[in-house]
Amino acid sequence: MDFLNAIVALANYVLIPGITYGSQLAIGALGVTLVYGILRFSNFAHGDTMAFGTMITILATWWLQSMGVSLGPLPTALLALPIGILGCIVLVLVIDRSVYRFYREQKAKPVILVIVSMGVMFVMNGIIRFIIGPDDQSFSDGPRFIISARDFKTMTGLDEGLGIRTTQVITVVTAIIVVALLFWFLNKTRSGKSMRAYSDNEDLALLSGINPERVVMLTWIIVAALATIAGTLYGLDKSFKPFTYFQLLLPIFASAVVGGIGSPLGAIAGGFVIAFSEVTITYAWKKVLVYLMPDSLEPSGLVQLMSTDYKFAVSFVILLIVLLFKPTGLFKGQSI
Amino acid sequence: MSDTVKNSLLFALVFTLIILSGFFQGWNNAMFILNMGIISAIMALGVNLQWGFAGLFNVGVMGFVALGGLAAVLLGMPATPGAFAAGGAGVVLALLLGIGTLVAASFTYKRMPSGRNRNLAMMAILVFGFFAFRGILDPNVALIEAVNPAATGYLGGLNPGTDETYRDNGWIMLLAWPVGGLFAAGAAWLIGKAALGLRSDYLAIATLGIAEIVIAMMKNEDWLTRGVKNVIGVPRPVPYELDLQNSAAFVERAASLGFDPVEASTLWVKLLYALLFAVVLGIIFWLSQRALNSPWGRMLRAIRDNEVAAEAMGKDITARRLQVFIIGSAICGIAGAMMTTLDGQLTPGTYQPLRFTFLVWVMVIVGGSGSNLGAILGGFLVWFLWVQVEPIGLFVMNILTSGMAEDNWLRLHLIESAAQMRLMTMGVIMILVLRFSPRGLIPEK
Amino acid sequence: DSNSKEIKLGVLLGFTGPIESLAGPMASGAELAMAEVSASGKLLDGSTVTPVRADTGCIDNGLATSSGERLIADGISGLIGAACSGVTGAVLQNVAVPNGMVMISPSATSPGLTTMEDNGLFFRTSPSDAREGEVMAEVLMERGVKSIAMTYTNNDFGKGLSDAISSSFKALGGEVTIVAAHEDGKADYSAEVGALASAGGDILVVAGYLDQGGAGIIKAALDAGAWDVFGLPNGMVGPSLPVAIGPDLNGSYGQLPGAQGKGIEDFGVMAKEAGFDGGASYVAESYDAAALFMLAMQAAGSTDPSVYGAKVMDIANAPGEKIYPGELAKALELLAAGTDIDYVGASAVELIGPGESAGSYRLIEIIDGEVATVGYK
Amino acid sequence: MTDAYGDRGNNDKSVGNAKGLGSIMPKSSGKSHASPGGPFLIGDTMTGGYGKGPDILHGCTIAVEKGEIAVIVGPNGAGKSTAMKAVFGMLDVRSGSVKLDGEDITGLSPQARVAKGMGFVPQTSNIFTTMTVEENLEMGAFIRRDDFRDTMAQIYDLFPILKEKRHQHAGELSGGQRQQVAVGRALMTQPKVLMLDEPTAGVSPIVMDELFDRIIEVARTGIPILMVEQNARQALEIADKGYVLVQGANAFTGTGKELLADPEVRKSFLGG
Amino acid sequence: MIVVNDLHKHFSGFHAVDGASLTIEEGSITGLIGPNGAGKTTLFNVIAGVLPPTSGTVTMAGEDITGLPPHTLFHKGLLRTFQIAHEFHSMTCRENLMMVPGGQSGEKLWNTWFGRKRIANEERALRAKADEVLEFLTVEHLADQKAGQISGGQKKLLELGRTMMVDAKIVFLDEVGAGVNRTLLNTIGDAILRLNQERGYTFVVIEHDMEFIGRLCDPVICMAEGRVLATGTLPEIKANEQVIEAYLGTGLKNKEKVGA
Ligand SMILES: Nc1ncnc2c1ncn2[C@@H]1O[C@H](COP(=O)(O)OP(=O)(O)OP(=O)(O)O)[C@@H](O)[C@H]1O
Ligand SMILES: Nc1ncnc2c1ncn2[C@@H]1O[C@H](COP(=O)(O)OP(=O)(O)OP(=O)(O)O)[C@@H](O)[C@H]1O
Ligand SMILES: CC(C)C[C@H](N)C(=O)O
Ligand SMILES: [Mg+2]
Ligand SMILES: [Mg+2]
Repeated sequence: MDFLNAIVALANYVLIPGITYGSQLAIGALGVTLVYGILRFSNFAHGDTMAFGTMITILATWWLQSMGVSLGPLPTALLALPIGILGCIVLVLVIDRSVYRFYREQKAKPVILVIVSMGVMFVMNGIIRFIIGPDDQSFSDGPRFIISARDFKTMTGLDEGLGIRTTQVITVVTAIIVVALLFWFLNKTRSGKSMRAYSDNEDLALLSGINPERVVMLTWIIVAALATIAGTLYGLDKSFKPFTYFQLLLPIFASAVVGGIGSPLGAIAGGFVIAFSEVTITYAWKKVLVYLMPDSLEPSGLVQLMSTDYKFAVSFVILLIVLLFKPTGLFKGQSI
Repeated sequence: MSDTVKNSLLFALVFTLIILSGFFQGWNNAMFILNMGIISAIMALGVNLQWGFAGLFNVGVMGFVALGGLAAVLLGMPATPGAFAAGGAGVVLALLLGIGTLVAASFTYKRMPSGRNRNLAMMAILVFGFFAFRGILDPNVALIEAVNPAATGYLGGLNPGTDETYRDNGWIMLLAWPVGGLFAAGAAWLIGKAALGLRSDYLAIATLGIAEIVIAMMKNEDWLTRGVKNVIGVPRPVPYELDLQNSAAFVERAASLGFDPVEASTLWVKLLYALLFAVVLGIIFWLSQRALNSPWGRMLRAIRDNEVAAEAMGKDITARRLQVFIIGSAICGIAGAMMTTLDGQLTPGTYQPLRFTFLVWVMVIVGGSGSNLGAILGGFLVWFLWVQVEPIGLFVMNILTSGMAEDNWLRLHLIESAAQMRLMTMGVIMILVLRFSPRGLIPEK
Repeated sequence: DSNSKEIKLGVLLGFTGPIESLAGPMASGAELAMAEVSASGKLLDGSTVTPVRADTGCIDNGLATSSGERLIADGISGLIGAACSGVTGAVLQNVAVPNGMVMISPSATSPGLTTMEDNGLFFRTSPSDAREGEVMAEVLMERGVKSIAMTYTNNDFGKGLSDAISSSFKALGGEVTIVAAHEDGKADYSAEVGALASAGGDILVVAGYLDQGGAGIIKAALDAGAWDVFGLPNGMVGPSLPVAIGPDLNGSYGQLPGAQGKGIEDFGVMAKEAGFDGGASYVAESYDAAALFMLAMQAAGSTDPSVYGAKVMDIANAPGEKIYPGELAKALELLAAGTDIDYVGASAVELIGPGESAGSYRLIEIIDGEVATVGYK
Repeated sequence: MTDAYGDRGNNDKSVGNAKGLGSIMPKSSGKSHASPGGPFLIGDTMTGGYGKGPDILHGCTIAVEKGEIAVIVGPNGAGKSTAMKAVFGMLDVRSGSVKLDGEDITGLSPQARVAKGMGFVPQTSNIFTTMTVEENLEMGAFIRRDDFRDTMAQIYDLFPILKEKRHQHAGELSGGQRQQVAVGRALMTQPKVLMLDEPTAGVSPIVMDELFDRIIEVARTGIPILMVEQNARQALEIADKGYVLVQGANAFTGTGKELLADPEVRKSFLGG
Repeated sequence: MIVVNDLHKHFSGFHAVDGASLTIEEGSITGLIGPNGAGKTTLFNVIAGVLPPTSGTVTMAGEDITGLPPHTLFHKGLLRTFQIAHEFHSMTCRENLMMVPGGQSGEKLWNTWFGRKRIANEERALRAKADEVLEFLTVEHLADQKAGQISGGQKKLLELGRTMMVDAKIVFLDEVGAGVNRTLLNTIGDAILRLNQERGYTFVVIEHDMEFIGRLCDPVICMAEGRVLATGTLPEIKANEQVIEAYLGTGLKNKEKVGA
């Protein structure tokens, strides 16, 4: 019994949150990695792209809700997602046309594009705040839990609860589907291969008859879709606040890099590394140990390696250690 | 138009902007923009040295700036009476123990044959050392933080004065600036040793991470920095406005020049700062300009262009990079110490990557990476915009909406969000500048 | 002074950054008072008062200082702000004191500001968090809470508040199992909740911001089933929290600066008419800050900070006729006539010590998804 | 990645790919129009240069007929590669014209020229280094909608080493192997006309012979071949037509034999 | 001069160099030939310290230099060129050459501030030297051109030019001839001979042009599949059956012309 309690406590406070957060980071990192791999710059506007797509989804959700449409037990937002994706695609394509294309033609250095993407980030940020305001928006409906911690306790009679949210399951399932689709697309389809070819050597891609503008467009479409999905999932699970999406950028970049930037598989792995290092290193093991140790040895302190103040710092240290031993990231980067 | 003419015009333009802001918004404001502009320019020079000339992607500027700020506190503030006695020795012991643990671990790593035993021994040393370190550190830290927590609760600094008199030792801040550079250089040395061998993407993420770690420490190690409770009243190397206002001689002189004593005192103080800062900027600019137009600079550019070939041509790229990384970071540290001096306080919570890392990068790129003059221009211009886009935005909104009714909701919404449009305006300006000079305003030749 | 001139008051708040959602309504509160006074035409022979807004970014000293300088150059006669304690210190030191400008902050509550050297120029219409710590400890004790876990937003406000709460609570014999910081605006709070839950405690006190990390922590704690009841000090109380969290928040309780009675009720109505929420955090305090400026000017008969600064304490405190929101015109008349007033305003202003609010607190509990007032202290 | 060839030194990689972003995209992608007569492919009195820089080509003409091999030789920096790029539309031709099969294609973009059946192997960076050998060949057949497995098999016959390494990243190949991939990629297109910029640079004698053999075979099927060569004597031996370019202008023109026989040409350009 | 002993270099299972042993005599011009992918460039890279060997040793003048970093080897007098040109693309051709010599006093940071005189003198000498080399390579007009904007063959010349900027003991040339005009290549060949005879440089030359090899090299080493297949004078090598089969081939099958 005690053993079970320990396992459940660990799952409830470490495993499940880690997996969910990891998936959220992973889908975000996929978008960053794709832009990096194919368009060749680190896109600082990605967080705000996510926020923009989510905003459209939220507006559509509200509209659907006002029409009385719902998805049964699932959040209505899933129904609104395609609209959000579409809106995001339109915006991103407009921005590419009006901003990025110029630098592409100029063959500007990537770092210029990085800075330009910061400019785009500011602008998108302004648009979002203007339309939906800086406040928190909650747009999830339907039952929040598949099983709540309280129900779990009564069901199993354990002392520890285990809560599983609907959104957590949706997030993980979506992440798996999205990654599988992306893989298939990049490695098996003509368009996917043309994207990789373009990313490798755009002059030569041109000489092979690949239309670079089409590749760029395709990339943005996929990136916008990924961003909207990531943003919406995150918003459903936590809540939507534009500023938070900007803050997500840092862990997302860290995920992309630790996995080997440019590698989709790496983005996934990176997301989980970052998420778990945040959650586990600063975890206070007291709760688990209380169940496992005989009474006489029960810890009096928290048995915490580091205070949570350092969670972000610690995840960066982990990242550094990974890189020192595996200098190309977990998966060899640059090989979309 | 020759380059010199063009560059002079650009600088003239920026200074005209600053002077205009003086006419419209007051000279204090203009002087403040100038002072922060000089500090920004110094930071931009540091980053430009690393990126523009050696291709090192340092996105941890914030951390080095913050370390400079720490130096300002550790030199400028007086020691907290009783704090060292309370737990100082313990903290020192703990730190020594921590260092000892690391040394022992690396010694084991070098001396023992590799294998399971070595790993076990290392683990044992590290785990034991860590817990001993925490065991000694934590209670002593608690003791220090218990000393008058509302006002101090930290060790304080090296200022020889007491709580009442330390402000008289403002000269010590001039020492704090180079010390800030040293702090940053020390951190850069550590990072460089570990991360400069990595591919540069990873240097980027490493620096990003270290900056976060530095800030986390400054926020949470209250015994050293007072953490988020902030250190206020950092002394300054220039006189206080109030003292000037109370000095008869000064008031008289101001009056003879037709100035109101309050305004005269605030302007005079800022002017003194501006002179001090300008001297620092001048020295750093001169040194980097000389260095970069020499075989040393040529070697750096070669390394940036093609590492493999540069190494085959006998250049020790690791050593060179470490050198540049340290120097560039030190410059950021100096600027950080200067900024804390100007602010008069250390507030770790205000260190945000957006403001202290990415904005500096924008300065370098907009100015033209690889060009020192460009970095300086970028520093002034981007800082000016950062401060001025809000009034500009408000102004634009007012004009845009002037046709609408007083209580038109769109008008209200627009004016309401004017402050939030600050970042948007900034973004638009950045995109426009880079659109018309994609390699920066003063591109590398 | 010539007749009917234009008086400018600076409104220096964190319109962007971590409290951007609070700043808008706060400014509206302050501007409401100015509009009231201008409309009355009774201030200093019919002068009008115009607000000049400027942004601090809440956490950007450089920006805040520069905005402050700009306001000074704009010719303001008083400075309402700043909102966040950190930048308030910076503006006070670098702008207000050197320029001799009076500053009244509606919301900077850090205890550190109490002792900062201000040359008598700094006031605040909110109490220091040191006081709130005592109040909260008492509330907890009364409710029979023996042990608490606590998390705070990692800035001087959160740190000061949590220090105050934990030392007061310990002094009353309670146990504090853990005090852990959280950063605002982060994407995920599982790690914090994991550590807090391990430490345990009867309730979780969240000394944060309601639409920042504080809400995130509560959500994560509820999701994990770690706590059902939360302690909500100032910064966490507002209508948006129960909306964001849902029915699970029912039963949580706390307090925030605020007095009962006519003042806040009248203000609520006025704010509603003007189109914003008078009950939101620090909106009442902002109204009062602006009102204090104008009344002090009237009392001193001057807009010179060095002159009217000394009057602020007088008009704010007894003796005198009590003045409520919406009665600024009356107050101006009384002052013109030389009668003493005791400004109560929307937040029951009572300035003590070095010029900060004495601090009466409104005890609240979340009942049926509403912030319900359950008492005062 | 221990890629000795890889450009490890470029630190711009940290924020993006070293090679920079963007393709050669001429501003106007104009139309082609009929212009009957003349050789199958001709770059006629072309003048032009890179970007806003000075002219590199000065009224240079190169042409090739169906089933023929035309070889361009000349000193380094003479503008041979530039002329090829001009014919392919990768740089602005300021005056002069390019005609293909009775059509004036001067205004077309490079992609449009690929669609018209032109194939090109550039002198440098002519393979996709991060893709496998097989994917490189597939990309060569990008515009083909039919089944190209036959062609691929032929190419593997021609360059057996490629078959062996077909799942390896092309960036890990030796210099000569890369050259074979590059030519293979172009052949995959089954172009109407094939342009090769120094296809034999760095390949071993045995492979060079194979390559020339294959080039002759291709030409025999009626596909004209325009190539730049520094292995000029071998190349001119199999050439129907030879051009010697000097400083962007035609210096000598003739059949391969004629040029080989010309003592002046031999001495100055073919190494005696 | 250089002794390579049982050297192996494996890339994730693939044996690019597979037990090569060879000796390069001081003062010789040794030719290194072999089919594409034989491991010649990899061997160079291992000797020059760019790649760490999987196993085996390299000694230079009796000193073990296995695994030393390239910059150390450079100062010991070992120079190399790259098969795929590694120019410093944003620097002018002249600067590309001027940066080569080691131990320039201007490379010390301190001197750049306080030793201007000395630097100026050194620079003048370097500049003259660089111009001389450019002239020799017939590309003096490119001196102020960015190296990223010169033709493929010109980049190869620049590669070679860099080795001429210093007094080397041993120079490894990796296909300097590929893409270089044959007339110019003859001139280069003359220069190599002269450097060898007058200054005593040792050369190791990878080249697929037998004419060039024949004119310069003795001995010639033929590699295949990561091992040394044969060593000898060029005629000896040319007669070797294995070499013919693996490398030289028997000439064009379709000798006759195509056209009408
Ligand atoms: N980084 C690498 N990873 C995997 N295989 C490699 C790598 N580098 C080289 N190889 C392989 O090692 C073999 C030897 O390559 P190397 O470049 O040494 O050949 P080479 O003799 O110089 O040929 P060439 O004459 O064509 O230049 C080749 O088959 C190549 O595919
Ligand atoms: N990207 C470029 N930008 C500017 N000038 C260039 C560029 N590429 C080449 N040039 C210049 O154009 C001239 C012709 O170059 P091109 O590459 O056509 O020569 P080439 O005849 O092919 O020589 P090689 O035999 O060496 O390949 C050279 O003088 C070179 O300096
Ligand atoms: C607006 C408020 C929540 C600010 C907070 N009281 C502080 O001092 O930072
Ligand atoms: Mg060429
Ligand atoms: Mg080779």
